[in-house]
Amino acid sequence: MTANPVGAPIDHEDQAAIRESFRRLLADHGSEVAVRRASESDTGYDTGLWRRISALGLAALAAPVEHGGAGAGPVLIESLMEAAGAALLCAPLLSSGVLAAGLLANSADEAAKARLLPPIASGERLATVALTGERGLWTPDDVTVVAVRSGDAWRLDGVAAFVTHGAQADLLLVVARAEGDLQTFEVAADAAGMRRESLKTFDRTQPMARITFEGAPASLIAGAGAHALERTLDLARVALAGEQAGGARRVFDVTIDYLKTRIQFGRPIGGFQALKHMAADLLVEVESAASAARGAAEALEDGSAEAEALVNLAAFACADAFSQVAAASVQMHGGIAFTWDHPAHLYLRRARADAELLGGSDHYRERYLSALEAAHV
Amino acid sequence: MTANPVGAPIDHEDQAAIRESFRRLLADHGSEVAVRRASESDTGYDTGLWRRISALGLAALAAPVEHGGAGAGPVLIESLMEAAGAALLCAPLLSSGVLAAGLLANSADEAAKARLLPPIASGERLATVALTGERGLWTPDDVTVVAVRSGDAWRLDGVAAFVTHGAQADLLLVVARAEGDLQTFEVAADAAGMRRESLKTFDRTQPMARITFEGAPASLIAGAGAHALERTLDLARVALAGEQAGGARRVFDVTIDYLKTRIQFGRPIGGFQALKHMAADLLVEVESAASAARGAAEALEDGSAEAEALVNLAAFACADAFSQVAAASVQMHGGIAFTWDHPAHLYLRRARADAELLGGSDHYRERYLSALEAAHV
Amino acid sequence: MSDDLSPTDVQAQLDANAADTMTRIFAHTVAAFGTEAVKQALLPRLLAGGIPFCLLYSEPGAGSDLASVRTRAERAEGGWRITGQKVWTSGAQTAEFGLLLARTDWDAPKHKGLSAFLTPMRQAGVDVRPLCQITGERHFNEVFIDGALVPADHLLGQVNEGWKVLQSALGYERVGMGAGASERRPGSVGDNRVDLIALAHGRGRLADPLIRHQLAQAIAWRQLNALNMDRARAEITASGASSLPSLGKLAMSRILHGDARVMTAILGAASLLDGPEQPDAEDANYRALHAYMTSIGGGTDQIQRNIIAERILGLPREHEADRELPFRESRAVIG
Amino acid sequence: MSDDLSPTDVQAQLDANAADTMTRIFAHTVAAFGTEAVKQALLPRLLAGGIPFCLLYSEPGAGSDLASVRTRAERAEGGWRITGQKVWTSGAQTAEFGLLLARTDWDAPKHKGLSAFLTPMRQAGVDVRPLCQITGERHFNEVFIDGALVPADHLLGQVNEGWKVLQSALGYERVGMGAGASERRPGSVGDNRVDLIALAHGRGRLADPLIRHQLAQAIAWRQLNALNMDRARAEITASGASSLPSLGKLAMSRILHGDARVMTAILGAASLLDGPEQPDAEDANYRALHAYMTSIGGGTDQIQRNIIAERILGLPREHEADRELPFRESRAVIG
Repeated sequence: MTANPVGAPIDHEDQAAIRESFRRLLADHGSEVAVRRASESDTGYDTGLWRRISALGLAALAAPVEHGGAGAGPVLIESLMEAAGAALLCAPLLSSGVLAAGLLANSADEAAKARLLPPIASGERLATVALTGERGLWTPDDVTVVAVRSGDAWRLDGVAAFVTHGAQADLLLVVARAEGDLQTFEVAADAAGMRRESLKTFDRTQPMARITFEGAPASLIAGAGAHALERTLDLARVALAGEQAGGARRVFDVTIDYLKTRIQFGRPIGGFQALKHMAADLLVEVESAASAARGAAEALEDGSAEAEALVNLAAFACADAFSQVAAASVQMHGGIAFTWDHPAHLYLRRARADAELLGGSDHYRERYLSALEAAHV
Repeated sequence: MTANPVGAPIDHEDQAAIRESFRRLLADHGSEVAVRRASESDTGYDTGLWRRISALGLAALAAPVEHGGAGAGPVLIESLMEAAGAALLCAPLLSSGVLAAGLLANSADEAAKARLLPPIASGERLATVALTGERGLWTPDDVTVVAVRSGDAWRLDGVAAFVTHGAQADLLLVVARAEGDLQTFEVAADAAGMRRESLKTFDRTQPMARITFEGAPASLIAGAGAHALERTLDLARVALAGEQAGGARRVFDVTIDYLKTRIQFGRPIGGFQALKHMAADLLVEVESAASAARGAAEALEDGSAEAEALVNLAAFACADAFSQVAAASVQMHGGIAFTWDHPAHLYLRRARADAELLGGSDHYRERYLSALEAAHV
Repeated sequence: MSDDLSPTDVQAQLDANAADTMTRIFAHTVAAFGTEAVKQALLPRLLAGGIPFCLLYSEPGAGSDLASVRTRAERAEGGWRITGQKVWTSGAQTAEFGLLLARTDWDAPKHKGLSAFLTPMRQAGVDVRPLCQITGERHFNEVFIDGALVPADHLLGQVNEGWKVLQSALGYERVGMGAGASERRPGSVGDNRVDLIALAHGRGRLADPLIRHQLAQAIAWRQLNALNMDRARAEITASGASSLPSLGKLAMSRILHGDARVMTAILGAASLLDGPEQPDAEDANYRALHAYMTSIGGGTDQIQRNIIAERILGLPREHEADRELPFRESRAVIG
Repeated sequence: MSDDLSPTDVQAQLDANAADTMTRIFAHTVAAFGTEAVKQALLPRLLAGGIPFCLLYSEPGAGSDLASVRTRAERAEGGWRITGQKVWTSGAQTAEFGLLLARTDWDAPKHKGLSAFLTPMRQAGVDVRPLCQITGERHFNEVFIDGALVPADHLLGQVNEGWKVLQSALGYERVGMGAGASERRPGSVGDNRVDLIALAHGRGRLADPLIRHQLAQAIAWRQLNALNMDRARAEITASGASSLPSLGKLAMSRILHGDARVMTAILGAASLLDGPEQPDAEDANYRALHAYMTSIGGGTDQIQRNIIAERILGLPREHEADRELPFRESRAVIG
């Protein structure tokens, strides 16, 4: 199997060019000031930056080029998400670009792809996937929305929680139990019988909603069942791992710079062994996170037998690394990082949020061990 | 309830005098050289030192004075065991003095006490308790020896494992399932149908045996069932916690001394922040272990409602502290502690052994939480 | 009368009045270092907790290295004129006095040119600006001081011996933090101790073995610190001294970060949320941030470890390149 | 011919011969620093792994602070006479040569008065005494050297530039340890990787959630290090350099101590036992002790963290009071 549903891979030089454009875009338009402004805005994300990302052709990251997508495979997605994590990107790249575009790309519904992907790719429509229930486990077990068919039409009932950009989305792809199986349904933003409640989130750069369905009309996306969902989630896991690896590295770099310039006791505090040793240990985490995220992306792209173990490994290793590095960063900065105006807490908030998004570390450690056991037998 | 079955408590000044005599005895006769010699001897313990301890009146530590015991309650036992742990005492104080003497003292069998305790107290007979099965859990569930009655006589079948000083003991108190309940049986060292296998132990200061019973004749000790056993085990847990707290403090002190005298890079290595900070963190562990062991002993002596939680807390907190301090001690010493002739590994071995004796830390963490839950309801 | 008060007397009165940590710091400092006039005027009100105070130690350039403060005090008519900037000052808006550390001799080594002042806060020349913290609260302030006057008899201790006054005051502050000061968002109900078991039970996670393991360890850390503090009190009663209180702040830092970690593990994805409609999540998130108050404030964990290693264990002091230099030649001044 | 060999050529031949870490250290060192005569004489045999070697760096007074060695080398007829004591020398009994660090200038600062020598081991004046380790093994030795002769052309590098030779050799040693050298008791079967899952399964502990948690984390640490080393190789292929190998030894230390911890947790009380009749317990106990080989040997974890912080992250060097002093005035000599 290969997890890349987007057709022929992009060659290395083109990938490098895309990465470079994206990095430059974030450097020019994704500053900390912009992140803070966007996170406090009504939309909860940076609409201007999202337009620019769309103009760059990256809004439908995981969708095939023929439908206007970027045609990016796991490796390119992971590397772009490293840049996004470093900049604390405040835009629906994961929601619309990876989850929604990826789920459509992984479906068998050519008509839906042709109809829905181009406006996602152009940035005209923001899409997201509503999947997990109130327990927030992002597992098939935790899907609590039920789809009922009457004739050719479907109606949805139940609750989807923790829906990223759920209140902002123009298009919702809702995973529901339909006649015993998981299926994906398209629901319009203005559908009757749907109530979207914007949730206050601890990490203000990632808006979320709770969505209640009470007989909401929905259209089935053909061939977007459990298998397509799992493939899409694997892609999202690798994307999120990349975001975490990138965030960890950036907040680490910021910390090391501070250690070199902050003078106490007559010398840079980075000369104190306690901080030097913390820094050395954190570097192991930062590099391990990068290796894990990239290793998982490569395995997924190659369809390697190790992919399952590596994706789960990346999921918890990158979450733990980002959490640990962001937490240590505050401590190593001291008082200055306890102020709202210092960026350290923005990384800490993102790290805490990313560590729960798509499921927590303990969940993925268990999946990793299970994958190893399976390989073992 | 009070866990002290030894009669009137010893007053404070007498306790202090006993502690002082015991410390002096260990200082004079329990040197590292003596420990190494004893641990490599045929008996596996320091017979000369044990005679001196007996002469001091401390061999039957937990037994009443009227039967020749020391009449020590949990507080005195804990404090003596701190000294024993510090010196890596290589003698059956826990096996004979706490477990065996304590189980007899906690029984209702006045005849057995009068007959068995005096020779234990004089050091003439070394006694121990055979309790746990092959899983080594020291729980009622794990008792695998079965007692069968025929007329007035009992016979034992099954295996008791991890019996401390089991091959050296002159008298075995064997806990067995008798008609559904736990009971304690006296078995003579030369009983037919008993096979004692001396086990090679990682910590060479604590000999152990595996004992197989095949129809071995045994006498019932009256009123030494589950309740007496649990009271005795609580006393042993506090004793072991004291040993761990004492061992942790001694190996810590040895390490701090080394940090002050070892010169590298032109100064004592204790001036390097990495080692200073490790030392500060370890001091928290050392002091917490002492507080835990003493707090548990006091609660047990007072019959406080908190005793159960505190005994379980001490069991894992002291085990973890000793393990952590002993392990860090090797690292902080560097190469010199990697040699057989340096004492650090003796503490590391004792710490690893003590951490499993009577049950591991995870087991006691679970018991601690259960005790808190019970108090909570 | 006031000059007869020993530290033990002060302690007894503070205990009787159930004084908070801030009042304790001030009362002990004024009793030990105040002039007779100041003690007469303030001590009775102080012991009763009746004077709002603030601490003016830290500066943007003097955090862990408090001895490098650059706020200056110069002799002037009627006392001293103070100019400089302080940070991390709680209660500055309402304070009547601030315990201020300023440099009075720039040619002396850094620790030897500092003096401590009881600074009247309600005067022109003292400008208090709230500082927003990572929790979103504005508990602390920056204080900009431009020629504020301190009366001559409001000097604490001797001129150029302010470091001694500060050490004494910091000792009381750290002991307060080690006993576990306010951990919770102000206004929330209940005491300061998290009931972790109840949270796990309420969230249906109490049967999860990994949660149980973390719960037991987190509660154990708290109880072990409490047992250490019990021993400290017993030692002080028996012999007048104990090194154990010095461990409390470092231990409390682990406890508070640990509590937040367990709460987050219990909540799982629910910790993504925040705000008053999600009180458990808000509490867990608040604690995850607020724990840095203890691990950074009042001397970071790193500084605490230095103190423990040097003062309790007698390990060698950290090398400090500018310790003996005239302060005006140190990197704190010349960069 | 030999002088044409680049480090890459050396590497290629070593790879082709599947050389062990010790052979790699020596071959690279001789290739880079040996005299022409020594290279001609030894390099072909060396590259084929045919020369038993040992390392003579550490001394009782020079562990972490290797630059404070006090073994002396003095010019003598035919070369140099060496006198001093070395420790932690593995393979000293069988070694044909030892890579020895000795002081050649006592008036220069500590790092600048050292020279490196290829010392013939099979001569009078070299006395090898086995040293018993905490595992009970006698893998290492003390080496007492009393006037042993090193031929003039067996100097490695320039006189008084031995520190550079040592740094190069240590680099190869640490990379070897980072890739995970021998972890197991010699003679035990199987490869060096513990099969933790099989142990847990065999012991009936694989369903225990706490064991599963620790297992996953321990295996993850190992796999993450392997992924880092894969990236290192890719970076070296692409650009000729990578900082990642420097992280391997520190990571491996955590891995090895972690493996021992999980194995102990799996075994529970069974880890109280030892000896060949209890192979699982013996293995776990051996590893718990042997892990210090990696966390102490070849530079402690603390030294590794310094190196990473200074060389990779560019943080300031540790203050070293005697770095610039003439060595004979340092505390290593005067105490």
